[in-house]
Amino acid sequence: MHRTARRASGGAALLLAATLVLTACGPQSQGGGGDETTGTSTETDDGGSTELSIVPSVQIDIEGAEVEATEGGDPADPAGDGSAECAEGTAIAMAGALTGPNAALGLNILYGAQLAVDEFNAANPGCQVTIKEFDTEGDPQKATQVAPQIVGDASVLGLLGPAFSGETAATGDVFSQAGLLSLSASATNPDLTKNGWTNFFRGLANDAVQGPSVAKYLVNTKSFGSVCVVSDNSDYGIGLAQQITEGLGDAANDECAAEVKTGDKDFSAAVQIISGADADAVFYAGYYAEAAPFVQQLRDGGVDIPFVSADGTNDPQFVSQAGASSEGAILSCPCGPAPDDFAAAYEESAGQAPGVYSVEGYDLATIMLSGIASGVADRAGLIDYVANYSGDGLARTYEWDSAGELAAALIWIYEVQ
Amino acid sequence: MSTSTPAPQPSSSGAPTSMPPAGRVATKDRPHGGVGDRLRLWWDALPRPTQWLVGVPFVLFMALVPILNIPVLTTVGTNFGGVMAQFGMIALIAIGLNVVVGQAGLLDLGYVGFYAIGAYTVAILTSPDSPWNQAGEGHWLGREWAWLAALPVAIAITSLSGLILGSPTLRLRGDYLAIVTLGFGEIVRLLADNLDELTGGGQGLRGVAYPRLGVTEDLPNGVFSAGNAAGTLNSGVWWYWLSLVFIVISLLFVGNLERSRVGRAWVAIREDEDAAEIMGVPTFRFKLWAFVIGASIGGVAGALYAGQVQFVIPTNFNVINSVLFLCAVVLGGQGNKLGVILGAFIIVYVPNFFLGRTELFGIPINGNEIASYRYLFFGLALVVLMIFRPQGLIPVRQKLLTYGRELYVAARRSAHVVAPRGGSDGGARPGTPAVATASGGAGGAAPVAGGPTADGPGTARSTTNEEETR
Amino acid sequence: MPALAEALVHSATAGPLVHQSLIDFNLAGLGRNFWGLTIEGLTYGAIYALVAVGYTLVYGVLRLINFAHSEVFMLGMFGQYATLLLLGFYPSGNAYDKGILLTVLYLGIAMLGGMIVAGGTAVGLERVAYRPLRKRGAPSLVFLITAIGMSFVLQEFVHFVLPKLTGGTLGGVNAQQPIRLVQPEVQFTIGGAPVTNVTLVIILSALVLALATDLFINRTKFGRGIRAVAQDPVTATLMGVSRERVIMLTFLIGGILAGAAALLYTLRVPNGIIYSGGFILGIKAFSAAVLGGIGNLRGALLGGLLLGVMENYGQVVFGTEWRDVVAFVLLIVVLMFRPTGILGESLGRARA
Amino acid sequence: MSTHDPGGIGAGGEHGDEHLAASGRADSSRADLYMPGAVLEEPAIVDVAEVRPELANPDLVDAMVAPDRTVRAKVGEPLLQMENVTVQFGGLVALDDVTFEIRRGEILGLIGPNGAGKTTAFNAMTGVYRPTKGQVVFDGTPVGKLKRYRITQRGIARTFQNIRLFNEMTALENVVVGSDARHRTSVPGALFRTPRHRREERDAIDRAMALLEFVGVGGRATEKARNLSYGDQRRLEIARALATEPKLLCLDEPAAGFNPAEKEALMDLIRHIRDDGYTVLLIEHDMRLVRGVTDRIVVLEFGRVIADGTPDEVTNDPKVIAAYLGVPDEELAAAEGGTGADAPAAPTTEGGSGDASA
Repeated sequence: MHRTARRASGGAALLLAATLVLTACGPQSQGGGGDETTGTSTETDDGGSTELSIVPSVQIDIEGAEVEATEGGDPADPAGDGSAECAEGTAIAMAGALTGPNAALGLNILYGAQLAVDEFNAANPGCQVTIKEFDTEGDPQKATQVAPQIVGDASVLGLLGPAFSGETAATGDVFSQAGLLSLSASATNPDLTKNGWTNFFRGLANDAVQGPSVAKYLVNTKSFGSVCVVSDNSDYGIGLAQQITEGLGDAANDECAAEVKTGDKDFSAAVQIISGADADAVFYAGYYAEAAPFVQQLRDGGVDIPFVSADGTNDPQFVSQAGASSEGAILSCPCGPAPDDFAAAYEESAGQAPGVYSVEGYDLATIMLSGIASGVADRAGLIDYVANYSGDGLARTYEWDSAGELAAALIWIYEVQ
Repeated sequence: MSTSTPAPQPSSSGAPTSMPPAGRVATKDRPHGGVGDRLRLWWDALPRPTQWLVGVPFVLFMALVPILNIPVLTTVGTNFGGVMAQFGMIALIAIGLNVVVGQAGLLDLGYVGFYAIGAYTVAILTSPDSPWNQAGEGHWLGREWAWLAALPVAIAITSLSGLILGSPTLRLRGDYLAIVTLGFGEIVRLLADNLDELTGGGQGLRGVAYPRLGVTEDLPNGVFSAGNAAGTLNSGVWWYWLSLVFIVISLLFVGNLERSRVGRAWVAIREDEDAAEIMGVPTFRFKLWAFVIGASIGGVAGALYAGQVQFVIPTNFNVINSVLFLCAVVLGGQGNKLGVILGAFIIVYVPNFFLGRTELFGIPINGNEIASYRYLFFGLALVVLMIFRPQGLIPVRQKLLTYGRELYVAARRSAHVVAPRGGSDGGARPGTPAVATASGGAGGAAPVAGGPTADGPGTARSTTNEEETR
Repeated sequence: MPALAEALVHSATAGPLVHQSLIDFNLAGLGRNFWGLTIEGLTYGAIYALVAVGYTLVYGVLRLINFAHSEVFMLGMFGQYATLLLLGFYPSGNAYDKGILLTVLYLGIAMLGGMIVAGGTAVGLERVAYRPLRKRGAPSLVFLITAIGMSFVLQEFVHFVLPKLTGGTLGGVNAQQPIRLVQPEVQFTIGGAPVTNVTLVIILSALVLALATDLFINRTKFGRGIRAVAQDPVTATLMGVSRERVIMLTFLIGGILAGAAALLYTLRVPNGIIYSGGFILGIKAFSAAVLGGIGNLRGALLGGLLLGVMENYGQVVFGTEWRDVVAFVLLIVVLMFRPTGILGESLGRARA
Repeated sequence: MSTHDPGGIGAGGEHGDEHLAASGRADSSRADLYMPGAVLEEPAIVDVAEVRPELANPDLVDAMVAPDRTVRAKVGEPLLQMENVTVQFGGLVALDDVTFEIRRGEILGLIGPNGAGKTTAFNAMTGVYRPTKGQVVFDGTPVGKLKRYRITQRGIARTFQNIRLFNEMTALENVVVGSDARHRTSVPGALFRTPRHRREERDAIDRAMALLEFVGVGGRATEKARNLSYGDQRRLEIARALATEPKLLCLDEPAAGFNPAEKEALMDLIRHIRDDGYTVLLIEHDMRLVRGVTDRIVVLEFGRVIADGTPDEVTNDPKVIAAYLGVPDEELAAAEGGTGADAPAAPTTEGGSGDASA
């Protein structure tokens, strides 16, 4: 944000009062430097600003027990060795909501994938892969219209997507019968892998994995005896909340369980309920857009118990929107921490900071690209390649079981500090 | 105070009674806008066999549009068959909503509720995720015919919901009805969202049944399955054809209603509800019928949706969609069945047209970018259209009589005779009391002073006729 | 409308497979938090009420549901946000602490900024979209569709065009990063329920604005003009009231109040500044206006407060996800028994 | 924009009748839904003689128009009785203990100065208002709490002081809506085009054409109502009312805005209607017209009946003369018929009547 003296006084002049120019200079002089996106500066008149950011703390397994973080993990580089050769016009497709109200998630994935493709193309003059965008608006009906186009485009070797569980369910048969790899970066509904589709893989733990791990961690390690589980009404939120509630067992406090709606900005009733209940922690199953105002309103409402949430909230936007209220929040994620240089490259390429599923988009595109680099030239080959793939990505180790779920899914716990 | 009926135009009631209201004169001065009407007059004047000769090939052509692969028309980024399938469903919705809004004049902002109820009825009955699933092996509805069996249930339930919504709310008028129906639409969506054990909540219901027809080795689930995605004859086309069947059936039914006591009652209610009731129209009953009929057509569309997409989720049934449906009706020309179908086509087709297009007539464009601005353009288009053509693209006056076609044809014939003769004498406007009353050939029956027969009124009509023939 | 309410409850509780837990009647929760919920509800109600006034005034004068009024409110939020940016405030999730006096001053300026933007939008809307229609004597559905069209245009403007114009500072897909001037702090308690400074500011400002509007409509020459036009445009015109000016004034007042409401809303919900952020609130405010009796100024205020409080109770009794359902069912039930709202419609009558 | 529209259903701006105020307002916004721009400049004249040659015979037209229904009251016996009818709006007494009767086969004139309660009486008969006290007995049974459309079906039809045609319908369709009051086809019948539906449709058109010829607008059958001349609109209203086959036809100032020649023609038409077997109630300000056409006159003033008798008796009644003192007929008619004088008067009475909206 550009805060120059000229603009400030210009704005004040716009608002007529000459005296105000003086007062307007006040805050301007105090507006010390602050990183706008990744951290947040706590500005107060008595000076002092603290930087908050999401910091990885521990890695846990399905029982919630802490696991020593295996250092090392050499994330795959999309650039490969630079000697890839492939047919001209080779393409991968990306399908998801690119416009409309749900566009943010789709774009995160697309930009991540785009970054991987750009790096690949730059390093491999002998193989220029294009990424074809298909917009589903997150609408299952639209997805059914888009799917035949993807299938019908012979240059497409593999599909990154669909993004949401709903559209995946609606179009799964299309891709399955066409034998087109469908590698989803964000569809978490556990049932999706039960359809017998051999072409479907997902690049993240489904809700059934993350939920119990975090629940056990909260009960066993953090010793929370009573947790309020609040979920939004998205596919993701509901699924996760169910898993968490089950995993928590007796520790899940029915009295203060609440459901909010995606897009809500006001959670006063949920705050009231939680402040009335005698709970040790709040678990929020949903996305950062709601989590940020929610945690803020919790703190404003005088609720100081720990705030726990999952990968949907594990986003720099959460911290920048919620500010100091986000301090101490515990965020789980099946994803590993995104290296700083990834974040920088991403911002360079996409013009915005990486968000939810950006890393998955990057990793999964990288896997497809490495397949192409290894000489795969048809759809069936790419499915085989992915099915047998095993390797580290930025976020985690990728290796799939026969159903298309990640074989090993460890969960990272982060904390806002 | 009883007399304080608001008129749309301030001027309309201030004028002395001896003159037609000013606002109306203004509209009368506009000779254009009759394209649709002229079309209808032309059509009505055709003999029956010719109507069949023109009508059947036209419907056939419409049916074949998605497989003819016409160069510019065919969408690029999305499957044209799929787009046409969606068009078919929205067209059904527009026909249903047109009954409520266009014909009976009841402003319904919650029509999407009926669409949702239709879709959810089928989904709840046939989705394996639903606790009340009746489809599939060993279940009551079986597998092959589950969708078809659920369809009448969906129609019945939506009709019932129309009755439930209508009976308490139709006593309200105008804008109150609008907000109550809007509330209803939202309540339906929120119920679908909140009653998660029945409706799957935000996770939706998957695996909804669809007609399993045309099963072959390549298509183990039949032509209607989403898996039938390859080639021109994909599932979208089949669903479009199925929608067309329902469109034709509803057009026949709605047309029958329109040209009957029911249609006349609706239009009378729309024009002046109090006067209608005093003329012996049971207004409440017919308003309720309009709601129920509109709702059931919405239910059919919902059932088609559920079958095609095989997945229902509450977010697809939000207020915006209600508003879009209403726009389809208004855009095409409310009250006119063919107009609203055109409106539906525009609503569905235009955004898809740009999607994925990189060039148009040789000019390079970024179709995706344009498509992402679609609501902006759409809003602008609506505003401009409302200012310059508020009656919609093809406004047509409804035909409200089953018989009597010969009268209209005769009138048209006489117009042709009269027009050239009266052309020069364009002074008098129709509608001034000074103009002699037309009395037909009946002579003595009408004790009216003045009024030469047949050709006399040429003076009154000449202006318009002249303009029309230009 | 007991039928539908019953149907609602039935469909929720009667089905053999649906557990009662779908809607649990948590009356104990209501009792426990009664005062807290009431105060929260009043806070929201006050904001609804201010926005509802815009709907009701326009409806009273033009018989038009100004569907785009929610976007006027939304732009008001951006207006006050931009004003704060211009004043040199910096978006972060944290609250500034400027001392009471300065904070009030800055809030006042921001509110002014919001009012200017929202008021300007409302008047512009009238000029660009509605006036041509009035000139042509269009029927009310045409107005409604135009309003819907303008609503799309304004939303998409903020969604796509504004970020391009401001270099990404304003608008776009994500909500604006909040600028917070006031950290909610408990000032005192009523019946065990805390009352924060934010709550106080919202309720007091709303009261003052509502009173001022009421006085303006009832006591001033302009107000008389508005009432005269609302009652009988023809006679009013004959009596020398400029109808066009009155209409513009009506939109202006509605816009100004929406701008004020926008600031109050962002005090309560700092993260709410987003292109789609006016829609739901607009529908609620419109419901509030109808609830109280659309066209009736005091009805809008009463309707707003009532809706705010009732939906807050409702979401505790039935569960938070039922909040909007409660609001709409309340609306329908009230209209069943009082078809023109609680206070009846009529801006024109002297009691406006 | 609540334009003041002179003479609504409650007509005349005589009394603040609140419950209609609300409904009337919302109602017109409904009517607005129709797009005015959708103008159909439909070709003009139907040559009736060509299309329906049988209608060239006036006697046949009369026969087709004549009502075909049983009336209990014999000719000369009371068809409608107002029995001590009182109508109050808040504190305002619009009708005070009004008693009179309409006999089958006559033309009754109901007159009185502006604000006397003529239209209120009219509305009480047609079910628009419920009497506060007393009752209206029609053809032997009290009208009671019947719905408005039921009253029409029972046999009272009316026209409106300010014309209220269905503007977007053709003249023919307007009349058929009237005849629909006697039809029984509903949605199922129309949906599947049952024989009854077809029969009713055919009959309706035949009768409607005859009616249009009867009132003299047959050639304009396919014209939209809004495009008819003012005089034709008035006639069309009468035809529409006659189409309901009423036992009693109530005309509310049918001559308002007419010139003398047109009034003359209208008088002929009213007589013709009576001669064809209808009973007519006529509200009119123009004393000359009333005197010329009616068999009997009831005079109202301040909600009370002040005279009741033959035209000659009534016009010589000192009370009646006092009521109309110094006001020549012509002026009175002009003041009442034109809207100019009416419009500002209404809001005043309205304000006085309080604002109880329910």
